[in-house]
Amino acid sequence: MENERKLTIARSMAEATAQEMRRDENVFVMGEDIGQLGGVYGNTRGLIEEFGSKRIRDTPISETAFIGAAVGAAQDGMRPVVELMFVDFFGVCFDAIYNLMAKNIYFSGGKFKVPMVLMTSGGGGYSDGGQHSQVLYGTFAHLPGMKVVCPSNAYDAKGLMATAIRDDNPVVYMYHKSLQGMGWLGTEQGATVHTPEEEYTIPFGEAKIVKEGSDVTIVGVGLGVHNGLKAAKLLEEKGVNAEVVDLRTLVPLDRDTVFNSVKKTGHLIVVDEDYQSYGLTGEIIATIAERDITALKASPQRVAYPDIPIPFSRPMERFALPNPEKIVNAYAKMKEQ
Amino acid sequence: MENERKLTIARSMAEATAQEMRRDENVFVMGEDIGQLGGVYGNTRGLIEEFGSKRIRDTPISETAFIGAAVGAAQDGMRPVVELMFVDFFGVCFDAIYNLMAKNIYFSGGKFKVPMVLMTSGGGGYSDGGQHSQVLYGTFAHLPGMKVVCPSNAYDAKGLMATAIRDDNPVVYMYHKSLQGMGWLGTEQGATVHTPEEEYTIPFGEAKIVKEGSDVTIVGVGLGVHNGLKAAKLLEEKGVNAEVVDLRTLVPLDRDTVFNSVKKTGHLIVVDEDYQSYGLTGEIIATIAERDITALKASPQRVAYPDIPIPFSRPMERFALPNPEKIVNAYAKMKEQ
Amino acid sequence: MLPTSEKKKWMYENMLVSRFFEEAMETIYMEGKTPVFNMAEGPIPGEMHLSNGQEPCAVGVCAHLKPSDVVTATHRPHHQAIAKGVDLKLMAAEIFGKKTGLSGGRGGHMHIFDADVNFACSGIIAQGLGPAVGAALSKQMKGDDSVAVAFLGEGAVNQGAFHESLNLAAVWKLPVIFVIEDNSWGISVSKADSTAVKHNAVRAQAYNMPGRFIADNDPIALYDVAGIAIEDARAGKGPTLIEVETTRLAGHFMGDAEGYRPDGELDRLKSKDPIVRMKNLLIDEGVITDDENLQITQKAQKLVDEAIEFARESDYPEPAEALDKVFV
Amino acid sequence: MLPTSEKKKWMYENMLVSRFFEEAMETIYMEGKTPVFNMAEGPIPGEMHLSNGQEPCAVGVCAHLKPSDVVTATHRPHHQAIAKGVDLKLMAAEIFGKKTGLSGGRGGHMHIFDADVNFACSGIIAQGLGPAVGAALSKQMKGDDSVAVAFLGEGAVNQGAFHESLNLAAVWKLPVIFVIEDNSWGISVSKADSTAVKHNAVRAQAYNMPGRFIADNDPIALYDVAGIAIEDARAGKGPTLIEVETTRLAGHFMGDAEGYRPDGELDRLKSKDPIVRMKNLLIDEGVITDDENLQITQKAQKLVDEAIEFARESDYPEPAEALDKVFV
Ligand SMILES: Cc1ncc(C[n+]2csc(CCOP(=O)(O)OP(=O)(O)O)c2C)c(N)n1
Ligand SMILES: Cc1ncc(C[n+]2csc(CCOP(=O)(O)OP(=O)(O)O)c2C)c(N)n1
Ligand SMILES: [Mg+2]
Ligand SMILES: [Mg+2]
Repeated sequence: MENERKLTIARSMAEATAQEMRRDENVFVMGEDIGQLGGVYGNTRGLIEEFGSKRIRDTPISETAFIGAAVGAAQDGMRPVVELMFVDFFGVCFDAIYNLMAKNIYFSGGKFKVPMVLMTSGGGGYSDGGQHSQVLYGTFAHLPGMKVVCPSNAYDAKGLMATAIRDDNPVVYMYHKSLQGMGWLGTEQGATVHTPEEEYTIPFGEAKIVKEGSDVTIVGVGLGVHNGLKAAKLLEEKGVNAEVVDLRTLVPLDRDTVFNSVKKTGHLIVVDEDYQSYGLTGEIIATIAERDITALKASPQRVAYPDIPIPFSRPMERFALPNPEKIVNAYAKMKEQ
Repeated sequence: MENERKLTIARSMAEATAQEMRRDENVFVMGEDIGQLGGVYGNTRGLIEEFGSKRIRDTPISETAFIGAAVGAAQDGMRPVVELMFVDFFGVCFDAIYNLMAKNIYFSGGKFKVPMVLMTSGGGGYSDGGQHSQVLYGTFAHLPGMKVVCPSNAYDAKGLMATAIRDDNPVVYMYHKSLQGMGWLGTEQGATVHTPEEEYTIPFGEAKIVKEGSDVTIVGVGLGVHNGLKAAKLLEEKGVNAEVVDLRTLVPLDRDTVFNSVKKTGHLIVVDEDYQSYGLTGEIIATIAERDITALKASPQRVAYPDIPIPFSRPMERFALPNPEKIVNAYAKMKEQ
Repeated sequence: MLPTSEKKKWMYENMLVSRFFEEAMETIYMEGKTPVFNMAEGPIPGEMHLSNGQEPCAVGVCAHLKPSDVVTATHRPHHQAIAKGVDLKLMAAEIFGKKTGLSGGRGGHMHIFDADVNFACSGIIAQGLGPAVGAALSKQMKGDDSVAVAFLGEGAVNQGAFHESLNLAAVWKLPVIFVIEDNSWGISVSKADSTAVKHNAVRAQAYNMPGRFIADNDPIALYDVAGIAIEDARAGKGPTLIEVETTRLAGHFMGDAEGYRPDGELDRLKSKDPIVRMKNLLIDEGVITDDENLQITQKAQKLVDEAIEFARESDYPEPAEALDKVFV
Repeated sequence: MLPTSEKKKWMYENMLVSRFFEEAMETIYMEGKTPVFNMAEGPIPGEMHLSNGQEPCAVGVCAHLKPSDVVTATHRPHHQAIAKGVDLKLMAAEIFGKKTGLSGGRGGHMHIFDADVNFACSGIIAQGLGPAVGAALSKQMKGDDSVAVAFLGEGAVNQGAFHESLNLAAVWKLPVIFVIEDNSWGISVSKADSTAVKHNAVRAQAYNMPGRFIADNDPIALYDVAGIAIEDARAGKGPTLIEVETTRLAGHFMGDAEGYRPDGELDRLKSKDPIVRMKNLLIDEGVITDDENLQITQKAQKLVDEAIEFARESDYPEPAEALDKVFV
C-alpha cells in the first residue's frame, strides 16, 4: 500500500490516548507501571515524556483504590484512562468495576456520568500460567453497565480507543497480548496494520465482516478473528467459502450482523479463547437460535477454551487453546451430522 | 403426607451442616453474622449453641481474608463452610474465590485438596436495590474449578449441602433468598417441603425432572424452577403439557437430562434470574443447538433478567424479573413463528 | 476551631431534620409490614438502615462543606445526605421508589445520588473510599480547593479498600477526609470481636496521616477537628482520618431483633441521645431559647412532613423505565 | 536467638543452592530466546522472576520451620521454596513444564506447590496472606504447634489483602508470621512512590502486633527476630510482622531492561551481595574454612545441576492431561 503506516496495537492505543489528551485536558492515565515503563504491554509508551507524571500516574498495587478513584474522578468531570495490568487480576477489584463503575450511572438515574476507560490485557499462548493468561471476556460482558471493547487490529484499536475515551459511559477496553505487537510475546502479524495518523473514531456496536463468504459464518473477537481468518484460508483449500465476523465490541453486541451472516450461510462456528461454558460462544449461538432457528442449517459449533484452569506446560496449553485446525474440524463435524 | 416434616431451606441447610459437624470435627463455619445472629438468612441458626464460637466463627468484614483463610484451612485438612452474606459482594473477594479456591487443586496437580463450601445468598424481588438482589449464577458457573449448586427446595438443599461438605473440591452453594423460608423476605411456599431428619446426600450433576410433560421443556434453577412450575400450570389450562427441569447444579451441568427432555418435547424455554446475555440461558440453548439442532422444532426462548442493573422501585423491579406469565408468553411467541 | 452560634444552630436544626426523617421512616416502613413482617411489602420496601444517634458525625463534618465538596456515604446514609444538603423531598421520593426521586426510583435508600451537591452512596462496605480519593484527585488536578469526604463505619475499616485508599490518598497528598462513625457494631458483630485495635484512629499511623479520635459522640469537638482537617486539605496538606465514637440507637436495619446487644446497652445509649444533649447545650449556652427550640423543632418536623408528603403523592415510574439510564 | 554454627552453615548452603538455581534459570531461560526475545520460546517459557539477592529473607525465616509448618510464597518463589525444603528436582521439572514436575506441569514457575512440605505460591500479589491465616487457624483449632508464614513484597503491602489478613490474624491471635521482602521496587514503581510510610514494620501498629525491621539484608539478624516470632506463635502468642530490607539483583522479570533504576544502583547493590557477605562471615567467624567453602559450593552446584538434568530429561505431559486434576 502506498503511504502505508503500519502500527502495532500498542502504538495505536498510545497514539489515540495521546491525541485525546491533547484535545481534552481532563483525560489522564493511571495504573501500575504505565509511567516510565510505558506499560508492561507498551500501550502507554511515550506518554509520560509528553504529558508528565501528573497526567500519567504510576499507582501502588492497589487496584481497588485506584479503579475506585477513577470512578470518583470521572464523576467529578475528569476522563480517566486506567489500566488493570492483566485482566486476570480483576478479582481483587471487581467490586469497583462491576458494582461501582458500571452501576453509578443507573443508580443516579443518569445524573452522574462515568466517563472512564478501563484498559486491560488478556490472553495466553506463551506459558504464563493460569493466573496470567485468561481473557475473561464473558465475565465482563455478562454484567450490565459497562461497554466492552476487544480490538483485533491496530486500525480498530486506535479508533475504538478514541471512541472509548470520548464516551460518557464506562468502557472496558480488553486488548489481547498476542496482538499487541510486543515482540517478546510472539506477535500475530495480522494485527499490525495501516493506521492513519489523524484522529478518527469507530462506533461501538458495529461488527465487521473481515472476510465475506457464503458457506459458513465464523464469529470471533480479538485473536479469535485471526484464527478465523486462518481457518477460512484452510477451508478455502477444501472449497469451503467462509465468512469471518469480527465482533469488535461485546457490549453493545451487533447481533444483526451476525444473524444476517448466518441467515446467508446457514452455518455458524463461534471461536473464543474464554472458558467455554456460560460465556460468549453460548450467547452467540443462542442469539441466532432464539431469533430464527431455521437460519441454522446444521448444528452450530464452538471452538472455545475448555472449562479448565489454564495449564502452564506448552503441550497442554496448546492443546487447550483454540486454533485454525480446530475450527476446520468443527466445520467437518457440523457437516457430518 | 403422613409423618411429613416440612422444613424451610434455611433450616435444612443448618441441619445438614450440624449433622456434618457431628460426623467430622474438621467441619467448621465462618462468616459475617453467622454466630449469635444465626446468619442473616437463618442458615446457621442454632449452630453456635451446639458447637460454640470456636467452630462457628463470626468474622470481621474482610471477605478477602476470611475466604482466603478458608482455602488455607481446607488445604491444611479442615473442611470450612464459609459464608459470603450476599453474592453481590463477590467483587471484593473474587480473587480468593475464582483464582485461588478454584484453581489450587489444578495448580498443585491434584496434590492439594480444597474441601470447602462457600455459601452465599442471591436473588431479588423485595426491593433491595442493585447491590443486594443479584443472583450472578453465570459468573460463578463460567469460571472453572468450582462446583456450583443452587437448590430449589429444602429436600434438595439438605442433601446437596451434605454432598458439598463431603466433597474434597470447592463448592459454591448459592441459595435464593426468596426460597429461604424467612418470612421477612416473602417466601415461595413450594420450597418448604418434607425433609427427612436422617442424613442423606444428593449427587451433583443430576438435574431433576420436577414435572413431566410432552410439549415444551422449561429449564430453570432455584426460584426459576418455581416460576417454571407455575407457568406449567398456566400452560396446562391452555392444553399445553410442559416438562420442568430443575438443574440443581450448574457445575457439573447435567446436559443429558436437558437434551433428552428437549429431544422429547422439541421445544425449549430457559428461565433465569441472572442477567440475560453471556450467561446461563445462552449456555443451555447452545448445549442443545450444538448437540443436535434438529431437536429444536421451534426457536428456543429465554426468560431472563434484562441486561440492566437491578432497579429499586417495585414496578420497575417487577417489570424486569422473570415470572410465570413471561414464560407463557415466551411459549406463545415460540409457537407463533 | 469552634463553631459560631449560627453554626451550632445549623447543626442542631440539621440533626433534628435527620432524626425526624428517620422517625418518619421508622413508622412508614412498618406500613404494610404488620402483622407479618415482610420486607417486600409497604410503601418503603427493602432494607432500611436508620441513623438515629449518629447525627453528630454528619453535621460536625458537613458544617464545613460547600456544594462542590464531594461526599461519599454509606449504606446508612440519611443523616449524611441531609447534612450535605441533599434535597429532602427528592430523597424521600427516591426512598419511596417514586418517579420524582433523585434517580427516578432506580437507586432507593442505599443509593442516594445528588449531583447538585456532589453526594453519592453505596450498599457495599467501604466502596465509597476509592471514589472519594478519586474526587480529591480530580480537585487537586484542577487546582480547585474543594475536598472530598468519605464516611464509613467502624466495621468497614477492616475492609481492604480502607487500607488501599488511605495509602493512595497519603502518597498523593490528596484533599480527602475519612470519617469513621464508630457505633461499635457491624450488624451483630462487635468491634471488639472484629478489630485488632481499640481505636481506629491509630491506624492513621500506617499512612503517615493525622488520626483524630472524637470521644462521646460530640458534634462540637468533631466540628473543631474536622474543620482543621478540611482546612488542611484545602491548603494542600493532605488527608486526615477521623474516628468518631457514636451510638446506633436503632437496630442494624429495620426488623433487627438485636438479641446480640448486651442487656442495658440500649438504655444506656438512649440516655445519651445526642439530640437531647445538643438541645441542652444550646439552651445552656444561650444560643437558643426554649421558644426558639420549639420553633426550630416545628420547622424541622414540617420540612420532613412536606418531604414525606411529596414522596407519598408522587407517581411511581412506568415499569419499562427500568430499561433507561443504563448508559447516558 | 542466635544461629548455631550448624544453622549458619545450613543457611549459607541453602542460599548457595538458591543462587545457583537462579543462575541456571537465567541461562536456560534465554535458550531459544535469542536473537529475538520471545517469552513463549525455549525450554522455560513464560514469566521468570528471579530471587537473586533476596536469599537472606528466605533462609533467615525457614531455618526455624519444620515440614508441617505452612509457607505461602510469592510470584518470586524459588528461594522461598528451596529454603522450605521443596524437592529441587520436582520443582525444576515443574518450571520446565514436565510431567515429572510437582504439579505435572500445570503450575509452572509462579505456581510451585509441594504438599509434602506444605508449600504453596501464587502469581497474584498478596494472595497468599489469606491462606496463611487460614492454615494458622487450622493449626490453632487442631491444637498443633505448627505455624504459617506468608512471604510478600513491599509492593504487596499496599494490597487490601494485607490489611484484612493482618487484622484477622491479630483478632484471632493466630500463629502466623508475615515476612515482607522489601527490595524497594514493585516492577518499575519505587517504594517511595507507592507507600505512605518509610517502614512497613510501622504498619503492625494498626493491628496491635509486633512489627520488626531487619536492616541491610542481614540473615543473622532475621534469624534472631524470626526465631522469636515463630517461638511466640508456637506458644500461642499470636502473629508478628517482619520487614526485611533486601535487594533485587536482577530485573523484575527476565527481559526487564530496568531503565527505571537510578544510575549506579545496581552496582551498589551488587557490591553488597548477600552470598559473598555470608561466605565472608562464616569464614571470618571460623565456621567454615576456604576448603569447606569450596566443598559446600560444589555440592550446591551439583544439587542444582542434577535437578536441571532431571528436568531436562523428563518428558512433557501428554497434551490431553490438561483436562485432568480440575477436581480431585
Ligand atoms: C463488602 C460487604 N460486606 C458485607 C456487607 C453486609 N453489611 C452491610 S452493613 C454491614 C455492617 C457494617 O458495619 P459498619 O461499617 O460498622 O457500619 P454500621 O452498619 O455500623 O453503620 C455489613 C456486614 C456489605 N454490604 N458489603
Ligand atoms: C493483584 C496484582 N496486581 C498486580 C500484579 C502484577 N505484578 C506482579 S509482580 C508486581 C510487583 C510486586 O512488587 P513486590 O510486591 O514488591 O514484589 P517483588 O516483585 O518486588 O518481589 C506486580 C505489580 C499482580 N501479579 N497481582
Ligand atoms: Mg458500625
Ligand atoms: Mg518489591
